[in-house]
Amino acid sequence: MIVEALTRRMNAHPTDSHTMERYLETGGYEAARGAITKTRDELVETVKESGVIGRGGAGFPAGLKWSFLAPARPAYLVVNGDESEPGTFKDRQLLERDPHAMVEGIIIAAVANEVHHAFVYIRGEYPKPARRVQQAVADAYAKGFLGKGIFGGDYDLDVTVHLGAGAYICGEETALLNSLEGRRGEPRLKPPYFPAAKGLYMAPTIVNNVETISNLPYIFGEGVDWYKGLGHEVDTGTFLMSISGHVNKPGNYEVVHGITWRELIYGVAGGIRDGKELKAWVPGGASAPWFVPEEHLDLPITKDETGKQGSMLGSGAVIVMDEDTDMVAAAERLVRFFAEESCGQCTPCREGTTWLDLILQRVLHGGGREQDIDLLMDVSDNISVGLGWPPKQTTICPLGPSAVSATLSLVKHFRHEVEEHIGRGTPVTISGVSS
Amino acid sequence: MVTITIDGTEVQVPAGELLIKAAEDSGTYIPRFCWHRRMNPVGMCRMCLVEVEGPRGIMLTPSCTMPVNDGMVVHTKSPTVEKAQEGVLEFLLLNHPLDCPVCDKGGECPLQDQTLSHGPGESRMVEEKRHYEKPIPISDLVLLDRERCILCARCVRFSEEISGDPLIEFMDRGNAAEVNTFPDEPFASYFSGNTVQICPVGALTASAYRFRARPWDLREVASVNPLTTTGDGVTVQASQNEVLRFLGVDNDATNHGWLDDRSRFGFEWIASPDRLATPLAKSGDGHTEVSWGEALGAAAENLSAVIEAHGPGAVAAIGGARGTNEDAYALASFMRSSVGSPNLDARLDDGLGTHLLSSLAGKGEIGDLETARTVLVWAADLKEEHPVLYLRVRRAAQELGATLITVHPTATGLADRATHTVTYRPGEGHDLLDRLRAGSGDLADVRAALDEGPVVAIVGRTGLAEDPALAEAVTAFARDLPQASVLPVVRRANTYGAIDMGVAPDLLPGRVAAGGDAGHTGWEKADTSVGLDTRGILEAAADGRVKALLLVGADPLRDVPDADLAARALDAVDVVISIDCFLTDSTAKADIVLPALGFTEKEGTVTNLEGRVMKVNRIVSGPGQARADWSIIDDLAARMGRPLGFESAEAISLAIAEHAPAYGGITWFLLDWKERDGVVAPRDGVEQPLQYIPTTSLRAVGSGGAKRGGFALHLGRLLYDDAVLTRQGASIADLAPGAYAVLNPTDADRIGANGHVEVDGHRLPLRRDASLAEGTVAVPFNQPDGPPLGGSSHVDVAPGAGA
Amino acid sequence: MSEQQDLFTAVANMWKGFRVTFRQMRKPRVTTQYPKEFREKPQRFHGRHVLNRYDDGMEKCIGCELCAGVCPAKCIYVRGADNPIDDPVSPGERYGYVYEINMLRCIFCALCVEACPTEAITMTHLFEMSTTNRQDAIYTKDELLVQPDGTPNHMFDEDHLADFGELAAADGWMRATSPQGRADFSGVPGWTPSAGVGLRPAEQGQSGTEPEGEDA
Amino acid sequence: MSWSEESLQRADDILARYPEKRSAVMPLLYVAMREDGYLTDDGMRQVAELTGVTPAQVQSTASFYNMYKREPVGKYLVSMCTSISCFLMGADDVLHAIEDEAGIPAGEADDEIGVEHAECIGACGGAPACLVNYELIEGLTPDKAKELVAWLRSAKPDVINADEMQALFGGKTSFDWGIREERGAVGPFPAFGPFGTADVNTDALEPGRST
Repeated sequence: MIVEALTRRMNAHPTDSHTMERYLETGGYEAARGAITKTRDELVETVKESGVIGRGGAGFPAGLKWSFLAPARPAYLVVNGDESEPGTFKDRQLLERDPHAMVEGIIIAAVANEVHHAFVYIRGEYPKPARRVQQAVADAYAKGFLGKGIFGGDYDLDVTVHLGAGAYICGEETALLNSLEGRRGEPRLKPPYFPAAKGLYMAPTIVNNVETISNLPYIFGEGVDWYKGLGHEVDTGTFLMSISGHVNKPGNYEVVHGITWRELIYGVAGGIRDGKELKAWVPGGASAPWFVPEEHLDLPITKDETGKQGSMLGSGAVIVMDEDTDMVAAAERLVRFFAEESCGQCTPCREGTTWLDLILQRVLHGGGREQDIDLLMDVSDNISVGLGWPPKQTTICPLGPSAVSATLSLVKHFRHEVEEHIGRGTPVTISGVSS
Repeated sequence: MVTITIDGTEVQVPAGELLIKAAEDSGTYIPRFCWHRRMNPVGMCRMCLVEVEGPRGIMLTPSCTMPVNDGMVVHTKSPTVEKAQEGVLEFLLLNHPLDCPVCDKGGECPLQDQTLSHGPGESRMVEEKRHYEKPIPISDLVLLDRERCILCARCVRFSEEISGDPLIEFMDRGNAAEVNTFPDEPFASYFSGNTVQICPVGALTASAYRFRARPWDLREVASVNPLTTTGDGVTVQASQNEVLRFLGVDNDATNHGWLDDRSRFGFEWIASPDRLATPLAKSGDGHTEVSWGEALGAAAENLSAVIEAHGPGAVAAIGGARGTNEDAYALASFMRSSVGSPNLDARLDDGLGTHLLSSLAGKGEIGDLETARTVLVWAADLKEEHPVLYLRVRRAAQELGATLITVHPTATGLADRATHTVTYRPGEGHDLLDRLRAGSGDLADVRAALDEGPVVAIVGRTGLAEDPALAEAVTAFARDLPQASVLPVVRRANTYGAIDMGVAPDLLPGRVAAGGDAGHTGWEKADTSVGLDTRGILEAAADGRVKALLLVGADPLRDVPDADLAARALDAVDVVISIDCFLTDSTAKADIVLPALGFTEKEGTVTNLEGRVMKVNRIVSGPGQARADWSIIDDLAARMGRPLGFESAEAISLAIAEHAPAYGGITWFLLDWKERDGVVAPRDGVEQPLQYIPTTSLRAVGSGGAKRGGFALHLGRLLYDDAVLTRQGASIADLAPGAYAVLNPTDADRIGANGHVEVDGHRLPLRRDASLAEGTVAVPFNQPDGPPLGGSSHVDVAPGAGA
Repeated sequence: MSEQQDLFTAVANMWKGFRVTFRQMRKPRVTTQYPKEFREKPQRFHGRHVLNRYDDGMEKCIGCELCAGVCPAKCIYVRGADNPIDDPVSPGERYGYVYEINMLRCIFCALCVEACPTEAITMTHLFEMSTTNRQDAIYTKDELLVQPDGTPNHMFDEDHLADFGELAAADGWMRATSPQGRADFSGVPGWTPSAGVGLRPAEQGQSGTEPEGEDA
Repeated sequence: MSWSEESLQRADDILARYPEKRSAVMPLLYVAMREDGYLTDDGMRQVAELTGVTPAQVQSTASFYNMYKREPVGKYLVSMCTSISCFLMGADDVLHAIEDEAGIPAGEADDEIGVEHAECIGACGGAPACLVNYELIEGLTPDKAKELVAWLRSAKPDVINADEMQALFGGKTSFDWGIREERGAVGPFPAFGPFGTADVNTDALEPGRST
C-alpha cells in the first residue's frame, strides 16, 4: 500500500532530488507560476476543495485555517518545521530531500493569503535539512522565484529560514511564534492570541506544517481531483508515516489512510524483528494513547476510527514495541520527554509531569509502593481533568494533558507489569530492555 | 452590562470583563495566584479554574482568561472545581519549601491561605524537593528565594508591562524554571518594591522588612505617601510603636496600588536615631536641650522684638510643605494674623507660580490619562520626580494606546514608549514652543498628534535652571488643545496643600488671590497683601530687610537651588527659628529648634497635584517631646500675645472648611468615611474664587539663574538624592548615585573630556548621552557631594584632570 | 406533714451535706511538708517554659513568633533576626533574637508549645517563680534557654526549691508531640529550612516507637 | 566584550532578515556561541545590545532552549538520543558506552568532548542515533560508539561531517540518503548558513533580498 506522490521525486532521483535543476526538470515551480495569476478566493477555495488536512498533528483542514485569516495586513506565513515529537522524522526527509517542494508551496500559500514575508522555522537539531532549505531558498531567489517581483510579476515575497534551538514546545504554533519573535517558546493564551488574528508581531499569521505546505505544489500541479483520488474518502491525499521501534524495516512510508494497522506493521514495515510477538504500539506520536494487538490490529488507519478508539494519528509516528519490552520503562521514557520539554508555564504540566516521571522512576528502581498506581492515576487526573480522550484542555496548550497518555495506557493495558515492579521491591536495571 | 449566573445567583457585570474580576466584584472570590487586576492575564497558575456551561457542555476553564458573555452559567464550587483546585495546590506545594515559620510572607501568604481553604490535607510526595540557594540579593532592596517561587510571573509582568524595566525574567524551562536576574545586573528598578508586595509567596522579600515582624503583630492605618505629590494611597504598618512597612493601596484615582521604592522604603527616617526629640537653643557653636517653655518663650520674645524694632514685614517664613494642610493653615494664620507679615512661601524657589499650581482654570486629573488619546509631557523626567505619575503615563501609552510626546532637554525614562521624543537646549524652550505651535519643520507630526483630543498635558519645569515662565507659556498653549486637561507638576510633597492653605506670598487659604480688595472671611485683621516669595525673602534677608526667619521643615541651604544666596541670608538674619524633624544644615544655624512630629505621627489632610484632598493618619507616637507643627505654632502665637486659639488638628480642619473657600465641605468625616480615595477640591457646587488663566505673553519674566558660562545647564533631579528624608532612611540612603556631568558625545570629544570634566571648577565624572543637545551640560541636583550650581543657567565646562 | 417527718428530713439533709466531710475523715492525711518535701506532679503538669536546643547545641527557636501570635495572654515577645552565616545560632535563615515571657501574665495554657513548629518551646515542672519585683517576672531568652546539656537554667530563686531530678520524666510528652500533631508523622520533619540544614531526626515518637522514615 | 568583525558582519546580516530586531535574538545567540565556544555572559550582553532588549531578557530566552550551552561543552558535543524509539533499540547501552569511553558522565564535559543525553533528535528510523555537534549518526552500537569517541579524541577533526561519520561508525538509517554533503560543523552549535560552517558563503545566498 505504499504510494508515491510526495516521495516520487526523491525516490526517482536518490542523489540530487534537492537541487533546483532536478526540481525544474521534473515540473517544478509550474504550480506556483500558475498560482500567482489566480485570486485569493480561488486559491483558498481550491485548497478547501482538496480537503487537505494539516499534517502537524491536530489534523485541522488547511483550507479552513486559511479562510480564518484576519483581513489586516501585513500578514505572515510561518512554516512549522519544528518536528520534535518522539517517533516523528517525516519532515526531515521532506526538508532534506525535497526542499523545493516546500519553497514552491510557500509561494502558493503566500500568494493565497496575501503574505509578503514567510518564515521557515526548522528545529535546531536539523542543521543539515536547514542547510538544504537555505540553499533552495537562495536558488529560488537567484531564479527570481522569490524576492522582488516573483516570476517577473509584481508580487514581492521574502523567505527567512529560522533555526530553533531545542525545544519541543516550539512545535505548538503560538510557542513557535514567540520563539520566532526572540522570546521564550511559551505557548500564548488562546483566546486572545489566535495566530490567524494576532500572530507573529501581533499580525495575522498562517502557521502550516512542512508536509502540508509540501502538498500544495501537487494539489495545484496535478489538480484537485488527482489529489483527492489518491487518498481515502475523508482523509484525502497521502500521508507520510514514520515507523520506528522493533520492526524489521523502520522508516518513512507514504501511505493512504484506510489500510489496517496489520498491513502497516506486518506488511509495510516488514513485521516484528526476530519474529517476536507484537506487544503494543504508539499510533501517532508520543502523546497518543497506545494500541494493543488484540484490540486494534485489524482496525483501519483513519483519523476518525483512531479517534473513536481513544487515540489519534497525530503526526503519523508509529512506535512499535515487541514482547520483550518493559512497558514501565517505556512509559517512563515517554513521560520523561514531556517533563523535560514542558515549557513551565502551567502548574499541572510543569510540576505534574515531573512528578509522574519521579514516581515511575521510583517504581522502576524498586521503590514502588502499593498506592503508587492509584497515585499515578490521580496525578494524571489532576493534569488531564477527567482523563478523557481527546483530553479536556485546562492548560494553555495541550502538552500537559497529552503527557499522561503513556501513564494511562500503561495502567490500562499493562497494570500487571507495574504491579510486578512494585512487588519486586528491589532495584532493577532499566537499561538493556531491547535485549 | 450582561447577566451571568455564578453559583446559582444571577449578577449583572460589565460586558467583556474577565470572569474572575466580574465574579470578585459581584461577591464571589475565585482563588488565584497569577492573576492581578492591574496586569494582563497569563493563565499560568491554573488556580482559578471554574466550570462554565457552554454549547459543548460544561468546561473547566481558567476564569482569568475568560471574558464574560451574556447568559454564562458558572460554577465555582462544584466537586470538579474543588478537585482541580486541590490538584493545582498539591502541584504548587510539591516543590514549595515548608519554611513558613521563617518566611516573611507567613501569615499573610495567599499560598498559605488558599492551601488552608482549598488545598489537600497532606502531601503524597515522598521524593525530595527541588533545592536552590536560599535568598540571594537581587538588588539593594530585594531578596529572591527561588525555592519558594511558584512561577506566577507577577514580578516578570510587572517589570515588563507596568514599570518598563524588564530586569527580572524567567530563566530555564519546565520544572527547572525560576525567576532571576542577569548575572551582575541587579534588579535596579525604581519600582522593585511593588514586586515584593504582589508576590503571592515569600519568593521576593524586602531587605528593609526582613525578619522585622510577623503580620499578626502589625497594626496598620491608611494614609498617603508623604514623599511624592501624586497622593499615593498607602497602608502604614507598625509594631511596638515603630513603623515597619509601607504597602501600596490600590487607589483607583492615583497610584493603582503601586509605589516607588523611595516612598516604599523611605519610611525609615521616622525611626531614625537622629530625630529631634527635645527643643534646642543655640549655645555657642552648638545647641543645648531646653524645655518647651524656655524654647517657646525665647522664640516669642525674639520675634516680638523684631516686630517691634523693624515692623512685622521683617519676619518671614519658608517651608510648610512637609506637614499637613492643618499645619500649613496654622502657619499661614500665624504669619498673616499673629505676626502680620505676608512674607511666607512653601516653595523653595524650585517650583512654579502659586496661581498656576493651585488655581489653574480647567485643571485636569490623573484619571484623565485613562481616556487620553494624546499625552504631552513637558516637565521634569517623570520617572525621577513623579514615579507613580510616570507609571500612569506609561500605562496610557503602552496599554491604552495613547500617543505620547515628551519634551525635555534629554530623552527621559519614557523614551521607550514615547511616540515623539523632542529634545531641546535649555534656554531655547520658548523658541521650541513657538515652532511647536506653528507645527513647523520636523514638529509637524507632533503638532498633528496634539490636535487629536482628548489631550492630557503634564507641565512643569524640566530642571531647576530653567525659566519658570516657560511652564506658564506651555500651560497656556496646552490649554487650547482639544479637550485639554493640564496638570502642572512640582516635586515636593504637599506643596499643593501648603499653597492652598495660604503658605504663599500671593494666595490666601482656599485659592483666594492675595492683595485683592475682597476680605478673606475670618481673616479681617490679617495682612492680606502680596508678600515676598522664597527668593525674595532670601534676598531681603541677605540685604538686612528681613531680620527673623521661621523655617518650617525647610532646609534652604540644600533645597534652594541658589545655595550661595541661602547661606548669605541665613548668616545675615538676626533670628532663625526652625521647626523640624532633623538637625539639618540650615537648622543647625537656628537660634531655636523646635522638634516636630512627622508623617505617621499625626493626623491631618494633604493635597496632591490634582488638588485631591486626602486624609493621613497617625500610628506611632513620635520621638520624645516632639509636637505637631500646628500645636507649636499655636503655642508660639499665644506666647506672643496674639493667640490663634486652635485646639486640635480637627478644629483647624473645620476652620479650613469654613474659611478656605475652595475647601468648602471637605471634612475629616467625609474623608474618613465616604471618600476614602480623597476628594478633589473644590467639590461639586463649591466655587473656587481664583480661576487662573496663564498667558503666553509672559516671557523671560524670571530666570532660572544667571548666565555665567558657555554651556547651558540642565539641573534635573533624580529619585534618590541627598534630601534629608532620603539621607535618613537606612535602606535608600546609599542609592543616590552621586553627582556627575552629562555631555553630548560630540561636545565631550570637542573639548577633549575623558572620564571627568570640570563644571564651574567642580570635578565630576563624565557620562555621555547623545540625546542631550550640543552645548548643554546636565548635572543632577542635590546629590551627595554635589556642586552648588543652582544659581546659574549657564556654566563653564572644561576637561577634567586625569582619566 | 408531721414534726417527726420534718426532723427526719432535717437529719437526712444534714447527713447529705456532711457526706463529703465524713468521707474525707476516713482518709489518711496527705499534708506534704513542702518545701522540705516535694510531691510528684502529674506528667502533663504545665510549669514554666524552657527554650530547647538541638543535640549540637544549636537553638531550636527560629524566631517565628507563632507562640507570640497564639498566646491568649499576649505575654510573649519575640523578635527574629538574620542568622549570622559564619556562626549560626539556629538552623536556617532566622533565629530568635529577642525572646521574653512575662510570667505574671502567662496562664500556662501551653498553646505556645502547640504552636511551635520546631519544638523549641516546651513546658517543665518548674513552678516556683516568685520574684521580688515585676521586672524579674519577665523571663528573657538567657533565662529560658536550656543549658548545653539540655537542663533548664537554675534561676536564682528556684535553686533551693525545684526538684530537677523530676524533669527528665516531665517534658517528654510535649517534646514528643510531633509537628503535625499526629503520632503517625513522628520522625517526619515538619519543615526544612534549606537544603540539608535542619533535616535531622525528630525526637522519639509519641507512640514510643522509633521513627520509620517515609512510611506514612 | 566586543565581537570579531566577521561576527558583527554576520549579526548585521541576521538583523536584516527580520522585521523586528528582537527576532534576531536566537540566531545571534548562535553567533555568540560561535564566537566564544559556548554562551558567555558577555555574549548575551552583546546580543542584548544588538537587539535592544535587556540582558535579562536575552538570558531568559537563551536558557529556555537546550542548545544554548551556558557552560563549556568541549569542542565536540556528543548528544545521545535516549527518547522512546532509540531507547527501545538500546540507546542507554550506547550512552553508557560513550560515557565509559569518554570518561565523562552525561551532562558534563572536558576540554575536548562533552556528553549529554538528548530527547528525540528525529532519527527514530535509524535508532539508536546520536549527534556530534548536531551532525547526525544513525544505527549506532555500543562498540561503534566507543570507536566514535576514540576517533574524536585521536583524529580531532576540524569539521564534523555527517556523511564521514555515518560511513565510519553508523549503521541503518531512517531513510536512504544518497545525497552527499561536504559541509559540516565547526563547533558545538548547528552548522547553518549565517552562523555555522566556515564554508558557507552567506553573500551568495539570497541575492535578490528586498528587506
